[in-house]
Amino acid sequence: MKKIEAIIRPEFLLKIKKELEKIGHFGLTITDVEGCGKQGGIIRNWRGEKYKVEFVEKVKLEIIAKDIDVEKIVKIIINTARTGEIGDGKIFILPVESVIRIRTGEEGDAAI
Amino acid sequence: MKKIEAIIRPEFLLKIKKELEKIGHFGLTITDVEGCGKQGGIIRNWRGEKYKVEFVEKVKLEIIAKDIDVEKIVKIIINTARTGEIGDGKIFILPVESVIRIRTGEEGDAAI
Amino acid sequence: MKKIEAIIRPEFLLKIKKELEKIGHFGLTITDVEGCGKQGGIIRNWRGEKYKVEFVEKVKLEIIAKDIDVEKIVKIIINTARTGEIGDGKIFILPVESVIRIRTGEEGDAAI
Amino acid sequence: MDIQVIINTIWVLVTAKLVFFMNLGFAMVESGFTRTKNTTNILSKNFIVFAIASLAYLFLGWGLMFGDGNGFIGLKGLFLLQGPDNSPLTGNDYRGVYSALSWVKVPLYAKFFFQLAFCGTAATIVSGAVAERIKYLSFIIFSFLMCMFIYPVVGHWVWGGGWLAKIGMLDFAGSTVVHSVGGWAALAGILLLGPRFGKYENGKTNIIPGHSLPLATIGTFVLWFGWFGFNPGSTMTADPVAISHIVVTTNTAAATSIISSTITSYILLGKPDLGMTLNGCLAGLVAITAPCAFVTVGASIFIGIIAGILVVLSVLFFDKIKIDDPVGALSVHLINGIFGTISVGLFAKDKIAGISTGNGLFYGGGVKLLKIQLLGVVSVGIFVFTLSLIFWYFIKKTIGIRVSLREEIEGLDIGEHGNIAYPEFYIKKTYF
Amino acid sequence: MDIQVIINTIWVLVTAKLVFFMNLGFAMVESGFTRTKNTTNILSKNFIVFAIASLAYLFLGWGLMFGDGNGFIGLKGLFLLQGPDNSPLTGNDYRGVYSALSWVKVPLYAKFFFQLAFCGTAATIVSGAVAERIKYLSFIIFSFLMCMFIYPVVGHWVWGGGWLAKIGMLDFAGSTVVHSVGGWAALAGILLLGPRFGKYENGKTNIIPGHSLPLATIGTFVLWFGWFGFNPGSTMTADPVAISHIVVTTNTAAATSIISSTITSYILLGKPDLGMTLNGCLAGLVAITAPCAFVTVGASIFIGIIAGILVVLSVLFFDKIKIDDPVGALSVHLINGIFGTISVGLFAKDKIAGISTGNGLFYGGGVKLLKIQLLGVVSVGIFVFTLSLIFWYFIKKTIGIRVSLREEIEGLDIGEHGNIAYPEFYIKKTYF
Amino acid sequence: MDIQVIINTIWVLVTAKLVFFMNLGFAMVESGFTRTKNTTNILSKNFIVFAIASLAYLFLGWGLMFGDGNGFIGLKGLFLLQGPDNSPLTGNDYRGVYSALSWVKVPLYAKFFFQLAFCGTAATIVSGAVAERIKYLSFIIFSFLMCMFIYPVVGHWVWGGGWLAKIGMLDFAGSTVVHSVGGWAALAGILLLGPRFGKYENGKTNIIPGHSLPLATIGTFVLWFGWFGFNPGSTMTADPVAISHIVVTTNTAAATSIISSTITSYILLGKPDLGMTLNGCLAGLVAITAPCAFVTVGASIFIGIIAGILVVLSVLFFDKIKIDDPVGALSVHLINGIFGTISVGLFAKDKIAGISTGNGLFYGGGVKLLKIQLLGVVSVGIFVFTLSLIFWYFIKKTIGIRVSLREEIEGLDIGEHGNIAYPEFYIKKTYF
Ligand SMILES: Nc1ncnc2c1ncn2[C@@H]1O[C@H](COP(=O)(O)OP(=O)(O)O)[C@@H](O)[C@H]1O
Ligand SMILES: Nc1ncnc2c1ncn2[C@@H]1O[C@H](COP(=O)(O)OP(=O)(O)O)[C@@H](O)[C@H]1O
Ligand SMILES: Nc1ncnc2c1ncn2[C@@H]1O[C@H](COP(=O)(O)OP(=O)(O)O)[C@@H](O)[C@H]1O
Repeated sequence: MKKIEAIIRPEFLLKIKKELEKIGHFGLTITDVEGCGKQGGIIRNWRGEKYKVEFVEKVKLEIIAKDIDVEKIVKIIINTARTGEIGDGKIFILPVESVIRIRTGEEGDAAI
Repeated sequence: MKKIEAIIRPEFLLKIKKELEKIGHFGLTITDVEGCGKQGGIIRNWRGEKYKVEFVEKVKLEIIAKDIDVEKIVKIIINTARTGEIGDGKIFILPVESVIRIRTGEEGDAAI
Repeated sequence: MKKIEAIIRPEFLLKIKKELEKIGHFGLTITDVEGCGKQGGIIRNWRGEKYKVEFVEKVKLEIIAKDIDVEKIVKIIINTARTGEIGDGKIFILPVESVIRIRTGEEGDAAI
Repeated sequence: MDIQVIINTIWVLVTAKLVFFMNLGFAMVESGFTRTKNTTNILSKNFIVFAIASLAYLFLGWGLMFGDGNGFIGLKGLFLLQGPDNSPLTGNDYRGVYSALSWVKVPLYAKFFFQLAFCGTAATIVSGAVAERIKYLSFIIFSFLMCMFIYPVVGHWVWGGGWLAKIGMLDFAGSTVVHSVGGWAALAGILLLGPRFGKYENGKTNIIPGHSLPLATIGTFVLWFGWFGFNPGSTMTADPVAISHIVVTTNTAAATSIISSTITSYILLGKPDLGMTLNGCLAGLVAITAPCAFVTVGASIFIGIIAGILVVLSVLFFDKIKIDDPVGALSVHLINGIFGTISVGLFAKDKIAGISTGNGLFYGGGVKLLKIQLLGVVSVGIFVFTLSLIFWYFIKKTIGIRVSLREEIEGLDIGEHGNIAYPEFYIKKTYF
Repeated sequence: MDIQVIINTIWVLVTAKLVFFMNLGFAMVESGFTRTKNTTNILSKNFIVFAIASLAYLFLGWGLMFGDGNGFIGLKGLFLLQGPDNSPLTGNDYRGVYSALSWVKVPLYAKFFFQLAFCGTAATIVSGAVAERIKYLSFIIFSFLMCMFIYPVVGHWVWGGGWLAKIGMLDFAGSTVVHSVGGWAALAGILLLGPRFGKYENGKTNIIPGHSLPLATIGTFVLWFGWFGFNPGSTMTADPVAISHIVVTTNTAAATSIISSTITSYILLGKPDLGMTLNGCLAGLVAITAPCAFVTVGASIFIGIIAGILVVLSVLFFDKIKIDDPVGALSVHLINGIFGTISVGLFAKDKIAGISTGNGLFYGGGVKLLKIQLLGVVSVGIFVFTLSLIFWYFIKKTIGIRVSLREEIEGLDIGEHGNIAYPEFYIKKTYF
Repeated sequence: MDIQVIINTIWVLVTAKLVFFMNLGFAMVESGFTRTKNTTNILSKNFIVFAIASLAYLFLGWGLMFGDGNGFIGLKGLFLLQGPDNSPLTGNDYRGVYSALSWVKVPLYAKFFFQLAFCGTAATIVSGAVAERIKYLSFIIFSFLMCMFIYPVVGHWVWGGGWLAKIGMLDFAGSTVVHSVGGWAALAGILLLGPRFGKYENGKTNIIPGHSLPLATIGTFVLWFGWFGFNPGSTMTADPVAISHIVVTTNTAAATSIISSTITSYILLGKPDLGMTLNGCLAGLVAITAPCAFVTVGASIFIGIIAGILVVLSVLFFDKIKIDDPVGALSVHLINGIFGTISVGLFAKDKIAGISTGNGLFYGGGVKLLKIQLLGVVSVGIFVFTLSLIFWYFIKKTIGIRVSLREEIEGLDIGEHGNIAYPEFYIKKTYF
């Protein structure tokens, strides 16, 4: 099992969710995050003056997936969330040692 | 050392914290997240019409624990956060390579 | 590649970011979290009475870094975020299996 | 000075101030009923619109509306209230070019400020209906044109001694003149703008909830409060019996409409919906605006009940036909403006508060008054809708009326103002 | 028409509008002082309650209160203000069944609307005290019964020519009639409802802070503003000396109460607490409500100081005896309503603003007036508390008064309305 | 009683209530324009300040301002309005020690309450300018001193029959007496306090946006509404022509200032900025405050336009010279208070609303009036600024005026009040 963490633009979240549903994957957890990277901050106005907000709003998607699904899911994210402009975000894959479903106590792949 | 990530119903957070304190574990970090899975979204009303909110509010608990404590902690979470209804959430266990306490610079188990 | 997760006091975030920029590291993701540990909660007032807030507001910094950068980054965080008082926070290092840049599809160190 | 002039002036100015205060009410209802990403934009529109109205009505609007002229427009004293006028003298002593209001015993500027507050209301109604996608500048231009031409012309017909006044149309405080006019102008705007991105997708309607019920509630209370200026103030004379009567009919219609809209939403949704309760209150107030001085308190009970049901069904109806009105302005102001105007023809009771009107259908007066009211509704509707379409179209073809899709998704606050309303709060991202 | 009638009517209506506006104040204080998960519910209650009051008071309340009758209730002209009444004629010219207000030189509907605004206030007080656990429908039913029976009967006793009026009880603007009545009804409700889940756990009190101090501050300012209608308006006559006097006593008591409550909270907590400053303001206003026309400005200074101390101690006291009042309504309205009524017996100075009252204890009048005031406080307390208990009990046994525990934990907004107040904001989860 | 007294009293009290209500406006503008971490503190300051003003002005301020005395201060009837005074009698019938207001036909307490509301406004202006770093107690003490000494003395000069009144300085509703006085006192405070931590760093200005545009918009609308009490109420007499005139000049200047500030910000930033639109509205209102009764509606158009441009440039200027004014109070109240006072010397038209003033420069009156106005501006400026500096300095050297750096970073809400404004919302952390 792997944990896929994707930092994406917020507006693509719903589309990704729908694409994942199509391949039968339903479980995911999202967190509001802010990030910085190549993409600089955003310029805003305030009572006559401009200022820069250093961090850009992103959404973090966390998906625990069976090893064999990882590639498919990554592909879906890349295809759906890419605009080609700086700030599209990144995907990280981390190893997971075990997964437990609280409701039933099931463990491993069955719990995903 | 392991990282225990538990996605739970928000209302159980305080109980879990108290149970963990009983076994002498105090350190934890929580994040507000939203999730989807088997549990469908929530139906709400708005000016005469119904709509579905796709994501359900959950809390993510992150606990870094010594290897020998992991099982105890997982058990506590399962026992405290289980209602038996869909949406109870999941626990993921990830490997951790090292832990450092910023205040003292201590590393490893001593830093937990 | 490693994932560095640091739980820090919010007021140090901007300083850390600037220090990291000095060594040429720009990418990071932040999340608002709350934590508990050695640091007790905070006492507040409400209409004539005192109460305790169990969780203290912290910021979680997530940085994916090449193996060789990890030590430098950790040092910067420790040096910048330490006050010596309880509540300075912790750093966790987790293994990462792969990293992908959504915009280009680049993988591995190139994507960081 | 004549003591009656002093008292009337106080009454007219105090009620005008309450009507002015309704701008705050509209700003809060409309921002509460829309999304955070467009809050700065809506506040900006609802704030600047009274400034725009003040200038447009001062420069020309007042003159077109109350200047002596023909049945269709005023022709004298058009600009900047410059016509001769010796108010507060009245009757035979009056010398001036604003004779339609020569019966009102207050100075000219008091008349002007009171009428300006009404003009501003008509303009602010449009703001909510076209929210979350219209360009700021385009809204400003339309508002200016509306306050300078559209509203004053209709106002002339009904209140300025024009042709509808002459055939006996009754619209005491403006169910038609203010609310329907605002509603028709809004409808024309919505049709040319189209729905918000994501609202109607593949035959499905996505509900887009507003971001703050406390703001919407503040707004509705302020509007209800302001209506106690709007309706009784429209006497423009401190007539104790009339103003007391109007206060009670106004409040009673609001009360029954609140209850009936709440029950209707309860039946439809299984739960009582605060958004509908608030819209219900406004619906009752709009509906009682035309008849408030012409009907009994008993009749106001029924007018309110009907208004409350109408507004709920109307909101659902507009969504069904894919007319995207984020705040329910059409259901509140257009539909209930029409209903209120018609209800005069149904419920009017001669001299109930001292004003002679003849009886409506339900009081044995036959359909005479009803027909006149219907004629008023239809002719105003055609005129305002057509002229508004032309104005909107003209704006669309020149500077455009709709922001870019990218701007709409990111929010108009950033795109139009470079600003966000709540920079320190974590806001959930919306996906359309 | 008699110029005095015109002026009085303007005064009565303008002040009545300010009292109406207090509904916004209550809605904001009460939602600001409670949690986000119940905000829609509280707004809904505080919004609909004036509609309920409008209907209940119109249908029967007014008649019971002001209809001619015996010392306990009105018996004539009970329903829908249908009794004969030739207001604004007064004195010997008056012909009608509402003779308790026959001295007021305004039309009947002006009297009605003014009194209705007061009735609505009494009902809205209950809303905050029972907040965060009561069923929406049960609150609506109780409010209806309260405005139809409880409030009007007490009102009849004191203001409608009933037995307390006859023995000389003085309650100028309603410390007892409005505020204590609301307070007693709320206390009965709290006792039958029990505390909110999690408030008192294993002998420990969990403090549950409100979600928005800006809303609470808006509310308190609006209430303070509204009180400038409430107290001076209760003259129901534009008597320049009296109304000027009342405005100043009212404001002064509010000011000293703000200071004394802030200092008291500072002493207790080590820091000045805004929540207590706000409650202190309301406490001073409630306390000065009965005596505002009967005491000197100097006395109002002391009444305010005492009110501000009382409210802080009272909040702590109710928490100690596990009476869970989320917004401090009992401390503000009940305790200070009682104190204000009693203070008339202590501080009254004959004819200070033109009304003959006799002197209170501190001005050499002995305990005569004080005893009457106490009798009023006690008898109203017993009556309202008992009848409210019965009504609440009856509702509890039929449709129930408390939402399910699950609903309470999730929030009444979802459970009762299927709605949330701030759908786009991230809200911290509460664990009780 | 004299009917004119009754009517005047109603007018004075109703407008005074509107001015009182401006406290809500200031509280919302100032909290909306600052950060969440200091919201409780700002609300606390703006709430308690009217209580402080009420007591300071009652105890001594009124007497210093309106008591008979010399050209510089009142000397009779100083404390607690205890001087003999037989208002509402006027002219030859007047017997008393407050003869500067003996022409006003209302009871003493009505005069007092109206003037108190103005005094409170001057004090509340300071709150925003010193926000986010001042100690709560220090602000309270300064406000007390200001309402007891600084404001009343200037008030005596201009409105209390003092030396500026005698040489003919004209300040109808207080561009100088209220707004500039508030502004100068604020400037002195800012200079002794220094800028907020992080505002000016290494020669760079960090912009610190306010936390809620809806609150700021509520506040500005409430202030605009309140100004319809502030300016026309300053007649203190229900003179129909004058009050109607003033309402229109006031509104027109606000309208043009809104437009000109919006356009100016649009030119500078490339986008129209709501914060500047709101400040622009207030700027226009402040500027028209002195001349509202002395200039034509046409002139008010120009006064508004200039005010709107001035306020934008002034905000930028103060930031450039590192004077940190979180809400723009100096630009609105000080700069435009000065401009408004001077504009009387430029635009005054004799008897335009019935008051004889002589003509200003642009109406052929030469520079006579202009010079007097300038003298007034300068002398008030020197007096208020110096005395305020002394008071602030005295407070600084005793209890201190600034919170600790740690407290400032964490927020004054926690440090000063142990409270936060929005305990359930996730708030973004600020790093300075
Ligand atoms: N090394 C990193 N560690 C953690 N998060 C990162 C890292 N690099 C980028 N991110 C996240 O990805 C987002 C997008 O990265 P950015 O460099 O702006 O654009 P792009 O991914 O198109 O190169 C950032 O806002 C940040 O949240
Ligand atoms: N594969 C997954 N990856 C990440 N998060 C998941 C995954 N599956 C479930 N979750 C999280 O767990 C929560 C509960 O899951 P759900 O399937 O609704 O109920 P249950 O755990 O009872 O089967 C979800 O809301 C989501 O936050
Ligand atoms: N075992 C742990 N697992 C997860 N987070 C932890 C753990 N221990 C500490 N933390 C996080 O680190 C923060 C600081 O820890 P704390 O014990 O209060 O102070 P210190 O790090 O100075 O010893 C906590 O608020 C919490 O967010």
